[in-house]
Amino acid sequence: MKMRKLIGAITVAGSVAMAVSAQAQDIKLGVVAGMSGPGTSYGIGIRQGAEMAVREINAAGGIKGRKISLVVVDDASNPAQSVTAMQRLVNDQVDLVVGGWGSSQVLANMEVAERAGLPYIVVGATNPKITTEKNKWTFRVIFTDSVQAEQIADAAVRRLGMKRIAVIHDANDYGVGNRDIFVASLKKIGLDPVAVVPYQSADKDFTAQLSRIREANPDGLAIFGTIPAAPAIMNQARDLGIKARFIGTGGLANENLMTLAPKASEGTVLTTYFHEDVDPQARAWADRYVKEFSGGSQPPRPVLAAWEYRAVKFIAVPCIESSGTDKEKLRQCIGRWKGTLFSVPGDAYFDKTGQLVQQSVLVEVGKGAFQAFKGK
Amino acid sequence: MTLLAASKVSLSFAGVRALVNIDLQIEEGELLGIIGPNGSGKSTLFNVLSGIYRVDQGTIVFRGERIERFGIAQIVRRGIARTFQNKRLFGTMSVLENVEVAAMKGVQGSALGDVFGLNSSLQARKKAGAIAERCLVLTGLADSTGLLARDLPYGAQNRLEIARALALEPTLLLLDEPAAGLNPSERAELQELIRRVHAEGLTIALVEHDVRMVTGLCARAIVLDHGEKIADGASAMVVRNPRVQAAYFGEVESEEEAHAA
Amino acid sequence: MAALHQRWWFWAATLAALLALPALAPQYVVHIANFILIYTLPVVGLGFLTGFTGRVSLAQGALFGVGAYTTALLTTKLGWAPVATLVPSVLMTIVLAVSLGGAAVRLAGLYFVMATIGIQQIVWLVLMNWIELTNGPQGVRSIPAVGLGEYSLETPQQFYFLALVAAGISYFLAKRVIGSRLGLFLRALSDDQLAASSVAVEVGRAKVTALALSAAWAGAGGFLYAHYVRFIHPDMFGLEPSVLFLVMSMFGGYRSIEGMIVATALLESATEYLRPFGEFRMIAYGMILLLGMMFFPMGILTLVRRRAGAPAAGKD
Amino acid sequence: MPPEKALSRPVLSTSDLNVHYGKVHAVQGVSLEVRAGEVVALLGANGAGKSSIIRSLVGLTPASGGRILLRDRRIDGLSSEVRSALGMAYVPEGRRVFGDLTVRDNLLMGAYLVKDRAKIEQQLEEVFGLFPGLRERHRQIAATLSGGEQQMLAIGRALVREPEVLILDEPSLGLAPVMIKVIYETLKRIRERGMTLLLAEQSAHIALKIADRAYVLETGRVTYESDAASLRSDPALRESYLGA
Amino acid sequence: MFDQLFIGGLATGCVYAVVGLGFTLVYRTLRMVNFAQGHVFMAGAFLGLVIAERVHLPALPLLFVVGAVAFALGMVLERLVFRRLYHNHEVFIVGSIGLGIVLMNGVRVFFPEPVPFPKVFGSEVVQIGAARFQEGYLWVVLSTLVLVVLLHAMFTYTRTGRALRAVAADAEIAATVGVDVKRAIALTFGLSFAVAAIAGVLIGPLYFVSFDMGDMVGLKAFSAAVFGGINSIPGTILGGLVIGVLENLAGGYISSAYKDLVAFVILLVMLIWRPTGLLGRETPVKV
Repeated sequence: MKMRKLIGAITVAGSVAMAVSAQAQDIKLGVVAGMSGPGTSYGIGIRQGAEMAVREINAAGGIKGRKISLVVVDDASNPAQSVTAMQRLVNDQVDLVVGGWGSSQVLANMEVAERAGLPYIVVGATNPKITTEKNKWTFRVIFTDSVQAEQIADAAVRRLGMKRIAVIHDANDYGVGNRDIFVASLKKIGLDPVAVVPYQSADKDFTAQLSRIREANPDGLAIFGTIPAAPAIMNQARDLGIKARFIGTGGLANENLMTLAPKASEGTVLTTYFHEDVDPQARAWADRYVKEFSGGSQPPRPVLAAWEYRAVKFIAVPCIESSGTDKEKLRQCIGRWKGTLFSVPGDAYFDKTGQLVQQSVLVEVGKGAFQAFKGK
Repeated sequence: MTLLAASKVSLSFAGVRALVNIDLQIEEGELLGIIGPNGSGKSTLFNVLSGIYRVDQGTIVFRGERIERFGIAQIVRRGIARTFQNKRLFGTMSVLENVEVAAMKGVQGSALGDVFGLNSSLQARKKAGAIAERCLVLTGLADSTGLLARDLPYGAQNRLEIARALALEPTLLLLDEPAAGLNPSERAELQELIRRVHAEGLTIALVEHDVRMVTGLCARAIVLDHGEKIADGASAMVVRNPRVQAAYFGEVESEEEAHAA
Repeated sequence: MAALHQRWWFWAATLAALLALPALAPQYVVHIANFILIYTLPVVGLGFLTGFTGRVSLAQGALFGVGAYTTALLTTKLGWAPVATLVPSVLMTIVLAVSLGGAAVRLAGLYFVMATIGIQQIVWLVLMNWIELTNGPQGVRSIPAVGLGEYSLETPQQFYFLALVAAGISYFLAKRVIGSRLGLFLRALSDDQLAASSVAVEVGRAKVTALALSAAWAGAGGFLYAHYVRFIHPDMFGLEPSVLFLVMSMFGGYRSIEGMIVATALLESATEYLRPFGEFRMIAYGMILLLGMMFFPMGILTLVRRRAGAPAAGKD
Repeated sequence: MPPEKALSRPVLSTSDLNVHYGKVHAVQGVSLEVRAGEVVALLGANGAGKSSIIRSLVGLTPASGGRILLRDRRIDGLSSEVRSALGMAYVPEGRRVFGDLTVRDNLLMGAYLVKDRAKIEQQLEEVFGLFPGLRERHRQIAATLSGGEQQMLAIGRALVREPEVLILDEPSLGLAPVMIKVIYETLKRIRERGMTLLLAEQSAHIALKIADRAYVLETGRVTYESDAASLRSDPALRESYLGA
Repeated sequence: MFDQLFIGGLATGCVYAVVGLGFTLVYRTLRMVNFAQGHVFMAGAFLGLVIAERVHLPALPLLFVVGAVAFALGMVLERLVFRRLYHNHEVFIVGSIGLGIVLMNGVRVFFPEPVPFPKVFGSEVVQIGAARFQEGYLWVVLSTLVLVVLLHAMFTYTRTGRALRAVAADAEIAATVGVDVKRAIALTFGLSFAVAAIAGVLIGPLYFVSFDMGDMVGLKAFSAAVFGGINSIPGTILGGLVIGVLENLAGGYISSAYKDLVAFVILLVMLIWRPTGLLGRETPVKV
């Protein structure tokens, strides 16, 4: 099976250039994300979300008779490569880009999109600096670190009643960004964290950091990081006898958390981008998605694909339908967009900076799955 | 006038005594032969004089200056050049470049000046080129300047080593077994070359296994055996010295015969 | 190849093709060309070490990063004009390289490689963790474009000419260095260190100079890179680019600057071609390195040379 | 072994042997033979080609032409370890003992191809008999031995497995006179046991003390060949070495 | 806190030491550095995972089987790949880096995400003094000890072990006493693969196994080997333990931000101060 994939990949490589010229009538949707490198699993989720949306639209006759063709470019989850990847999309004259995973990569490649005047909807990067008024071509549908970290800080104190909160965070932009907002939000509420320690993404052994945290004797431990470090931290914290409840933000919103830390992750409360129990629409989509993509190289994870799917299907496509492919008109249309999305409670809209304003979802890990948070 | 004077020079490696209390004078303008059986310390002595090894004890005075603690490059700059027994040429460089590297020693100007083409540097390089050219002519290599050193025939590699040493414009030239591996005709050529160089007024010390060559070229010779100097004097006389004969031919033969019987 | 070098029309045609490129090629190709041109700097710089002192460095990516960060921080935090930061960037890179590696470069070859791995990791970790200075993992963004008077080089096409001029200057300067007495000294000591010192070459100093030169070229490359990409991040300067630069400088056949440049172009284009392969892309890249070294240890260009009948230049 | 019969049969021989190092033609058409029980010396100055011949005999440097026979078997295409298995033992120039190994381990390495443990122990005893100094130091790391002791060890290592022919490259090089004497005394005793020896030496007088025959080499060619007794008393040899 | 940091560091240090042994074994035989070593460690962990999931082997047989398979793999790769890279050390470095990339990304095709390792060494938490840790840590330390003793015995008392040491000391001369040097080199690679793979299986149950787990460990183990003396087996073990403990202490008491710096600063300082490492013996600086 792997072999067939390889041959497929070679054929794709050879035919990309031709496909571009042969189907000039199509609307071209660019996707940039890491199909290799550390962010691969997220990149594949994003690609699947896009594929699913495009397939559905094309099956329903396309947009005013024009089909959508998908141009997926791999940025190897690497900021240097991601500049080239975006340049490639510009060169292929895509009409807009929906994608991007990893703040470092998006911060690097959005400069290319801005210079080229290409509408870019970011789905997988949370650094606040991505959406500013200066960056008029860049939009973002995912919450920023600030929204999530603020929300979880609030929930930790007001809803979970934590008094001694420790923080452990990845030393990358995601972790540092979350930490800054989280600590600031706690201060606003009148609480100081009892310990703040960083780690490196590639770390495997966290006993040094966790020993310091154990000395601080916290009742809540905020983990700002991603898989696999976060579940490793949870396991090791429990081994060390740390009893604190874990809290976190979107970095933990990955089903692999429960696979890797089946016991330790129980009771963790976090903010997330998507949860199937929020509304029936979300549940239906998730079931469809899982059905369609099971059997691939990784188990389907709705949470990774949801934003890409929603951004393409509910934001990008309606705008192209109403404004066509003129880039300036398209940009304005996206900026004006307002509507509802599954799994997002209430209305959502873009603010002046291009950031989608929305309510997030709080979930709790229970019985090996994400459950809608039912606390106070 | 004494150009170089070594006194009481000793050196040992891991307990093995390579040089034992060597006293040595090299007079200005002379061609000194240094002979001795294999492993007697001839090359070690050269390695000490050229700064590759540091002495354990003793002093070396060259033109009134103590040099026994100097590094290799420092000693070359003072005017002692050498060749190596097992040719150490710059194999991937051309014959001309091999000699030019050495000729650079005598010229002024900085490397950066070269890069930016400063006038003083260009002059300096021209001068170095001229020195190199002259040394190549002297050693009969003028026709092969463009060849890579490693592509030269063995005998010519030998002469190239000498040309390179000459381009340093030394006061004292140390030749370490230059005739090793040469056939008789090449050997004769080499002898002629050494004579010519010496005739230009250069002081030379020659380490050689071939005693005939030393007696033919050098007025004076010293003999080393097991790190000690066992004879010093007119070369024709030195080789008749019983200790030298013993060093080369073994001691009292009859005793050995008795053993064998 | 050797014959081609000596024909004026070869050079004229090459120059014409290079000048016409941005007008004829799509922007994406120009963009790749820009990266190639920028990368030739650290690669040629590394060539001073690998080809001419026999010392292999795996820290060139870090030095490239030092150049990039110096200009990025000076322009974004202190508001300097980009042009004014070229010299400080190069100097900073040299100072750092010599202070960290100056003692190590005197070591025998393999031990120097080991030291450069340490240097590479240390620089990367500092870029990542000294957040007050470098912004750490957030990277430095909004680096201004290089301006020439009123005109600022924003698009790939505009930047192309700057990169071309820079690569050209780097090429000719490198040729001059190699032809200079320093080049002569370096080649001599890479052939035989003892013989070099016995013809009055100050071996230690020559090696440190080679290190400083390779750092200078890396720093200048980093300067260009920062103002082209305009967002830099520590991960751009990890072990990965160091390996890439090393391979580019080795695939060219050790001592040929033209070879290094061609290898840079080939390898960078190959990485681009491999992009659609997704998860198989890195496997293919690894195979290129492995097979390249297994079958063309003296550089891929030796194959071309062998075909052309000219003797393969190498150091064996 | 009856000496008459042994002498008639060459153990080791070369014909038209050539060795090149790149462009350097180090050995030029050398033919020589070593008969059973005989001690043959290769004499010549530095660079005359002695070591090159020895190295190509033991398989460390490939011959570029000619053939090498061990008994009646052609061995010039074989690797060192196979030649060793066929009965060749080598004492390299500059000794080259395994520095990190103990004296005993060095000797055991010499007996690497011997499988019979009792036999190995017996051989070790014999070597220790020849070199009592080694027995005292058998647990010592070889690198810490003196030059002379290392030479004994190198010879011992070559002897442990009773080779058909023992090949020594400059065994006196770099040793103190006393030590050279000891080494040669031992070689003499080894010869008396009927061992076949080929020995390269620059110091002709030392080698000729025990040699039966000698080849004199110059620039890669054999220029003189004779039995040792006449070489010892031949003024031509003196002439060619001392010019006296 | 000290106990916790010390014991945690010791376990990590054991892993550095064992992976570092792989560097040392190859280095002292060939004077080459195999930069695929860290990825062999990773591949070993996955090998253990695949075997443990298919056949429920107890811990010791599992370690043995993985070691044996890795040993064979090392021999085969030596014959097919490494043998062509002995040209010079630059070629070997780049080639082995290439091989490492292939190994890492090859594994990723099958395991794109981190996977939990079956708890073959038990998952009880043990308390010693103020320190608490999984049983697995004890396994790491004990297995390292056993492995080192076994290797030592092999090199000291067996014919093959002696031959390997002889080849490391002087390959040419070893050939003239009858050692098949090519085979000895292949064996060396086999051993270096086996020890790294065993380390992978030991560490697997403590953390997760992921395709990139060998990257940093490889570099740290390399630093450890250089620090202790890259041609000395005891040196490498010592180097691994020292670096493992020091970096954990630095992470705990100073700042975890610069925890990783410890190994590399030690590496650099050691190379400049004493390139042969703490217990190494060869002089690398030529005239």
